[in-house]
Amino acid sequence: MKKIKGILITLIVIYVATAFLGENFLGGYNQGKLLERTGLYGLLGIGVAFVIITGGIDLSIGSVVCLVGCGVPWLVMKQDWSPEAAVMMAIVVSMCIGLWHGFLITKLKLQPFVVTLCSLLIYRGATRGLAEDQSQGFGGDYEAFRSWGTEAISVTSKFGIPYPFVILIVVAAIAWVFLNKTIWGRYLIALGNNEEAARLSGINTDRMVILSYVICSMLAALGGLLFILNGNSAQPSDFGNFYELYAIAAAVLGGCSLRGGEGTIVGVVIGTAVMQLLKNMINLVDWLKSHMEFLIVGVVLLVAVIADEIIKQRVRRQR
Amino acid sequence: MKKIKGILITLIVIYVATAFLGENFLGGYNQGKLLERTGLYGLLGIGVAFVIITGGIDLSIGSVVCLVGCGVPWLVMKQDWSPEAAVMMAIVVSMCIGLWHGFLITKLKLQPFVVTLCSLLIYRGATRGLAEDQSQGFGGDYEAFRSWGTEAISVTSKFGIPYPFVILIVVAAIAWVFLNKTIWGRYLIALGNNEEAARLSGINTDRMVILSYVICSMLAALGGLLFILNGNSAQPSDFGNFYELYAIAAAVLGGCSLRGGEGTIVGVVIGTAVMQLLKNMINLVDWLKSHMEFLIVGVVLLVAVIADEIIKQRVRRQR
Amino acid sequence: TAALGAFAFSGCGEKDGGKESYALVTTGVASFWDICKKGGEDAGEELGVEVEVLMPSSGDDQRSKLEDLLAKGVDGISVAAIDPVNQAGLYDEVAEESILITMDTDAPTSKRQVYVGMDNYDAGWMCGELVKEAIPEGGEVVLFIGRLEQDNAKRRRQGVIDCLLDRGKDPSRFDAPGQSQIGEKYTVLATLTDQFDRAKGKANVEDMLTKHEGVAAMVGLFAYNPPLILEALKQAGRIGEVKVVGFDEDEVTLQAIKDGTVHGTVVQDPYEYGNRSIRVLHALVNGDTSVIPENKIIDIPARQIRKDNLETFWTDLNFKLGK
Amino acid sequence: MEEPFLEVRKIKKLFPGVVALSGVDLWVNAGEVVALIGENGAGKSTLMKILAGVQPADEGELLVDGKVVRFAHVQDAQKAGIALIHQELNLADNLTVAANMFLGREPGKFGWIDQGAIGREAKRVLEVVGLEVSPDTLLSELTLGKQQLVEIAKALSTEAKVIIMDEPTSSLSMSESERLFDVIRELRESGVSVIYISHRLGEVKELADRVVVFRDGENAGMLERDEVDHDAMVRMMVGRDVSQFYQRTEHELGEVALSVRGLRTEEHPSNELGFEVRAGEVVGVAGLVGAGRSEMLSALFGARPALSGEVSVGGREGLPRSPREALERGLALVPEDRKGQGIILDMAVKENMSLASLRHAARGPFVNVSKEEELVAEMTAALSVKTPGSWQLLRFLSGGNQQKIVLAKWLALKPKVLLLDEPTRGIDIGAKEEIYLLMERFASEGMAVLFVSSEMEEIMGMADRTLVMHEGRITGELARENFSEESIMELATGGNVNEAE
Ligand SMILES: Nc1ncnc2c1ncn2[C@@H]1O[C@H](COP(=O)(O)OP(=O)(O)OP(=O)(O)O)[C@@H](O)[C@H]1O
Ligand SMILES: Nc1ncnc2c1ncn2[C@@H]1O[C@H](COP(=O)(O)OP(=O)(O)OP(=O)(O)O)[C@@H](O)[C@H]1O
Ligand SMILES: [Mg+2]
Ligand SMILES: [Mg+2]
Repeated sequence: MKKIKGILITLIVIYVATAFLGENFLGGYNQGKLLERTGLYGLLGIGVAFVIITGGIDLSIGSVVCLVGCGVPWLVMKQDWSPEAAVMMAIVVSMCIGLWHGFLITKLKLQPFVVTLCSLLIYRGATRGLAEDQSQGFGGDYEAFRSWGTEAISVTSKFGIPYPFVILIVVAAIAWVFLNKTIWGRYLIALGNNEEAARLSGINTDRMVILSYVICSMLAALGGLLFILNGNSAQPSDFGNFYELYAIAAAVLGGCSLRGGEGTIVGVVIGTAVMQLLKNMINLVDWLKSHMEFLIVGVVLLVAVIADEIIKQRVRRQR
Repeated sequence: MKKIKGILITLIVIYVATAFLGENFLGGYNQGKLLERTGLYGLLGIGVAFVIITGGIDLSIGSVVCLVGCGVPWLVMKQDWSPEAAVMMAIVVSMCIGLWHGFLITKLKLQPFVVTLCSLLIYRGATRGLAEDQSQGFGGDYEAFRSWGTEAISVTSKFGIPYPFVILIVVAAIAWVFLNKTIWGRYLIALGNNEEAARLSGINTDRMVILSYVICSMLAALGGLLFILNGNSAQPSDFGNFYELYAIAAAVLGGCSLRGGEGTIVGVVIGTAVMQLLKNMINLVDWLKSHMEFLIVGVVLLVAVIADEIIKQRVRRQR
Repeated sequence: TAALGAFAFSGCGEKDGGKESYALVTTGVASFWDICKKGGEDAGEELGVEVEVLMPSSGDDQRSKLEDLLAKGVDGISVAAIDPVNQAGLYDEVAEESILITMDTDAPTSKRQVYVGMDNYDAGWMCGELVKEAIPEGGEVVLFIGRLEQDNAKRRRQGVIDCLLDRGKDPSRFDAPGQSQIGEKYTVLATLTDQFDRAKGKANVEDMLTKHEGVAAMVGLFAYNPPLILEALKQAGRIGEVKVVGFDEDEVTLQAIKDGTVHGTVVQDPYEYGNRSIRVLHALVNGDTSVIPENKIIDIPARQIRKDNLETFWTDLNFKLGK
Repeated sequence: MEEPFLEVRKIKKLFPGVVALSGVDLWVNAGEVVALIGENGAGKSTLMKILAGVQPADEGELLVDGKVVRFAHVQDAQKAGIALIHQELNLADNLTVAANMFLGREPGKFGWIDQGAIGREAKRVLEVVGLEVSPDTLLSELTLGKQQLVEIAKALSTEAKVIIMDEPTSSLSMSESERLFDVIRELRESGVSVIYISHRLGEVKELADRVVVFRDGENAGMLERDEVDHDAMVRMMVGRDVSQFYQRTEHELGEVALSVRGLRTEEHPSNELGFEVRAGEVVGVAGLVGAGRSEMLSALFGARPALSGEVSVGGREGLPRSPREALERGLALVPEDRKGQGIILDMAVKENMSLASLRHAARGPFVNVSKEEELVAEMTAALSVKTPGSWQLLRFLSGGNQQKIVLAKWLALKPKVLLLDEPTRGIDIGAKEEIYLLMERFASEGMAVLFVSSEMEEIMGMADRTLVMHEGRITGELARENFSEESIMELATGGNVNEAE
């Protein structure tokens, strides 16, 4: 609770401010859309949180989003695969990607930054080659398949809980249980703090690190899938660009430390919500211009990080 | 020499291969353009190398390129500043940016990744706000000013050594002397290896780290300036996008370790040349398609990094 | 004489088979350009020349792609300008070394020999007319576009606005994107950009649906914008209620016109841009300057596609694309 | 004779450049407390890590219950009933006490952690070791000593048949240590074997059924319960009598070189430290691990900020705010963590030696290469540093030579006061002696030497005078003639020396 207090307050402040300043912010439609976007981006945030907790980083998330977001419709529409087969393929490929990252990082002792920087280039390049730079989407077909990304559980006539958000909640719940209630979660947190100690306690730290990269890539793939189901339009050259940075920013906002060993799933979800809320605010508040988006998100992130650090240092000094 | 042997061989292999496979690769015009691009991107690489040597990272380079690349023509064309005044402004602003990064990293003990991630968003956002999302350039004016980025020292009728490359060589020479012949260079390398030991040897490590961020931002600004002088057209939303990644990749190719304490200026210049050569090759060799660019660059980078690590581990074991 | 000069230069770039080679350079990567590519390649096949299509990722990338083409030594280049004012110098350089024409977006101040395409301002104006048809009683309109930094986008948007506000034609006008333009019947509330991030493009539509509940029409000015508008409207259950007018010929847009969910779209003729570019270049290289009209503009007019003329257009397009 | 429960035969272990173990033997019977002693670097910890499955042996056999076993992982050793309390703390300080105790072997089904069981069991074991904290406390909130107790509790909770304790009392107070000894005796009663490693020979005498001595990675001998006495152990460890090991000569003391008044550090803001050191004097600082000795030296040197205090060095007043300021005043510090703070492993001998004095060997901003070479050659000779050349990376030098380079780094600046923090930690005997000789030489040349050491003998052998610290306070000062293990220990655990006498 303590760790997410700051970001929770930030969320509430921005929420209330937008409710006053923005037009129709509290309408059911807008609230639903906020949940939907939090759902989509939140999956990436949770994925990268696992990697960050081990003290690693994954810069390839946006490219995995691109690979899956373009690859699945390409398989379905251009290669006549069934949606199920395409999804299976996405699962297998993203798992292999995670295993490969983990292998290079634990066995060859390469640095996560370097490995995933290469991956960022490679997967996007591969997708562009595969799709031959053509836009991908399902056209008007596969409504049922696409409903995973577009439908909502109706609550009122205007407001429903979008499936992507439901999926996020399920994933977040599993992730939370995994991280806080199971031995593997405990191992991850321990090794993120002190890898040597974890190893000397008989934990197979390499395997856990690999697992974290697998989780990250698979959640990036799930995110990519839902993005394309939801938006139905993807261009290999720019789909998912910079999404890794948004995901990392959300995780940092949510209390993950890039030094490892620290992070809460709830915080990441709230961090994602703050980012999405900010973007929504910029569109809904008249005097905020849309080209200020980066500026505002960057400043909020920086202020949050500085505040967090100052508070931490103060607490440390008081002890 | 040993450190750059690998990358030098890579350069030669790719160079010879392209000479055979590509059309008119060896022509004076193409050779000039290769030098020009190496000059432009190489400045960013040298800048980030300083930061990497201290064990830090700078993700904001692309955004600084954007800020200066759009800001200088904006000042000159829209605000009627003289080119000299605009350049002075760019110098002052980029110096302040470096100081600010260094301050946050050394005094507030924030992580370089987080600080410069925020900066990546903020400077791009600020530029977009400033330029109101309009393309920036000098139109047909200020030829003399622009010649810094466009002219070349004629050698033959077809081939000249472009000013940006001359500038790179001068900067690289100064950087080399700084790093290898002055006490500050020694201090940078020492603190990159072991900051605590350097501090306890009486080195003002904070000041040195700040200096490295200042150098990085100022070289990014110089790069941004030359990019706009050379290309004369900058779009705030994508000018310089991902350039930090190219710069980091070139530095890593050139033998910098992200763990700090390691890196050679010559290596970075060669690393940049390899990246530019690859892109050129993709365009000049018929059966290489331009959408493969990312794939090829990524794979070459990964192979180089893996090879380097394996050789290093072998050497360590033999001792 | 220009042709001769270019020929001399390309002499060193002669390929093994002695085939002439041409290049099309686009503004970016998009399905719109795929059609253009097809047009160029078809012309190439017919004329027995080589055609290469390069799609740069940014203005800066376009420059290095052009330079690489010069290095390689192609006989002629047709380029879609990104920033005609500032890039004129670059185009001049290319024009000196090879034969240069422009397509899709002109760079009139440069030394390009001829422009193949239409005026984006006029096309925008046509788009505005479609909006007027869609909501004859007037109302609020929101525009969506990838970005405003490139010239074609700026002019296209201005055309729509000027038409809706019943101003006189003036392509040099520029209204700041953040402000609403209020006319007698029509109000252009805002222009939203997404920097080609599709998820953001869709979110922009959604946020405008939230902010302006009474919005009467939405206009998507880049090829991928109308499908995103449709998707958002569909998910909001407001299809039909908010009128949609599009630009370009994305399949989803065309299908929606057929279904009646999009009122109409303004199509350029990217196939023809590509195809004609190659033919003109071929003629110029072979010394035939008669292909250049007086005003140095080969007009490939934009067309308004509504439900009534959709079928013929679509069939023709599919035929050209070999589908 | 009964079959030993655990036996080690001819174990060899090489590290790059070091022979850590060259064929050692060891056996432990059930219910026996075996003490393993030896100088730093004798290979004790290395052998224990092999026993615990942390690292494999290069050669040799391991037998449990008479059967040859191979431990590929820590878990193999755990299953065989062997638990190791590491010399350094190996805990994750973002987890709770209970979570740390059961890390890697959490009870529960299908990966689900049974928090209740962990809490209950942790509570029980914590009581056994006498640590009165809630199992749910975050480890980061505990002091070093208490963390050490958690480490001990962690090993006890494994219900192992052999528990290896590698210097478990180094950071414990007297009463905590006493409690631990009771636990060890109880373990012995219940048939559990203990391998006990310590440099405190008093403890060893009190506890051990048998003492095994290592020297330079070899068995140096063994003492049965009735043969154990202080001098015998020392002789076996060192290979000669101790008295000649520390060579001090009488010489005149000079002016007061370092004077400290009212120094308050961040860790112990309520305590004020004050003392003086005269030129030519060698003053030792004794205390338990975590007593605040390093903290004090760091504060003097400006490496960690001091809250307040007056420091005067050679007459110059003022508290140094940074190492830079400190060395301008004539202070120099040889830090305790050599690899982490003292040297730069991946830089050459030359560059390490000249790092602090580079400013003086420079022409403007440029390094004066010939002057640097000169200085390095001079220092290498003066301290007889063994290196193939000044280009060699420090990574490939022995610990003793690395330490000499740290000294050389400072000597070039001719400091007035030399601060040494654990100057001989992890250094072999030969090098150790050389360091002592150097300390003696510096003092005789008029330098003031203040050194922190956890080795009682080193303190007693080298110091003219000793300050003893406990929990951030200087609890007493002993002149050379009053030195005794008892008096120092008494002060180090917070007792009053007068009361003790
Ligand atoms: N991982 C390692 N890599 C290289 N050398 C090592 C390693 N571990 C130990 N050594 C070396 O092996 C030798 C034996 O070290 P070990 O830690 O076993 O000594 P020890 O008897 O436990 O000493 P202490 O009393 O200081 O704990 C030393 O010279 C040490 O430097
Ligand atoms: N790096 C550190 N960060 C925070 N606290 C520390 C650190 N190092 C030591 N401490 C704390 O400071 C106090 C004093 O430690 P210090 O290292 O000064 O003791 P010491 O007597 O020198 O022990 P040692 O023999 O281990 O050097 C202890 O309570 C310890 O927990
Ligand atoms: Mg040991
Ligand atoms: Mg200490």
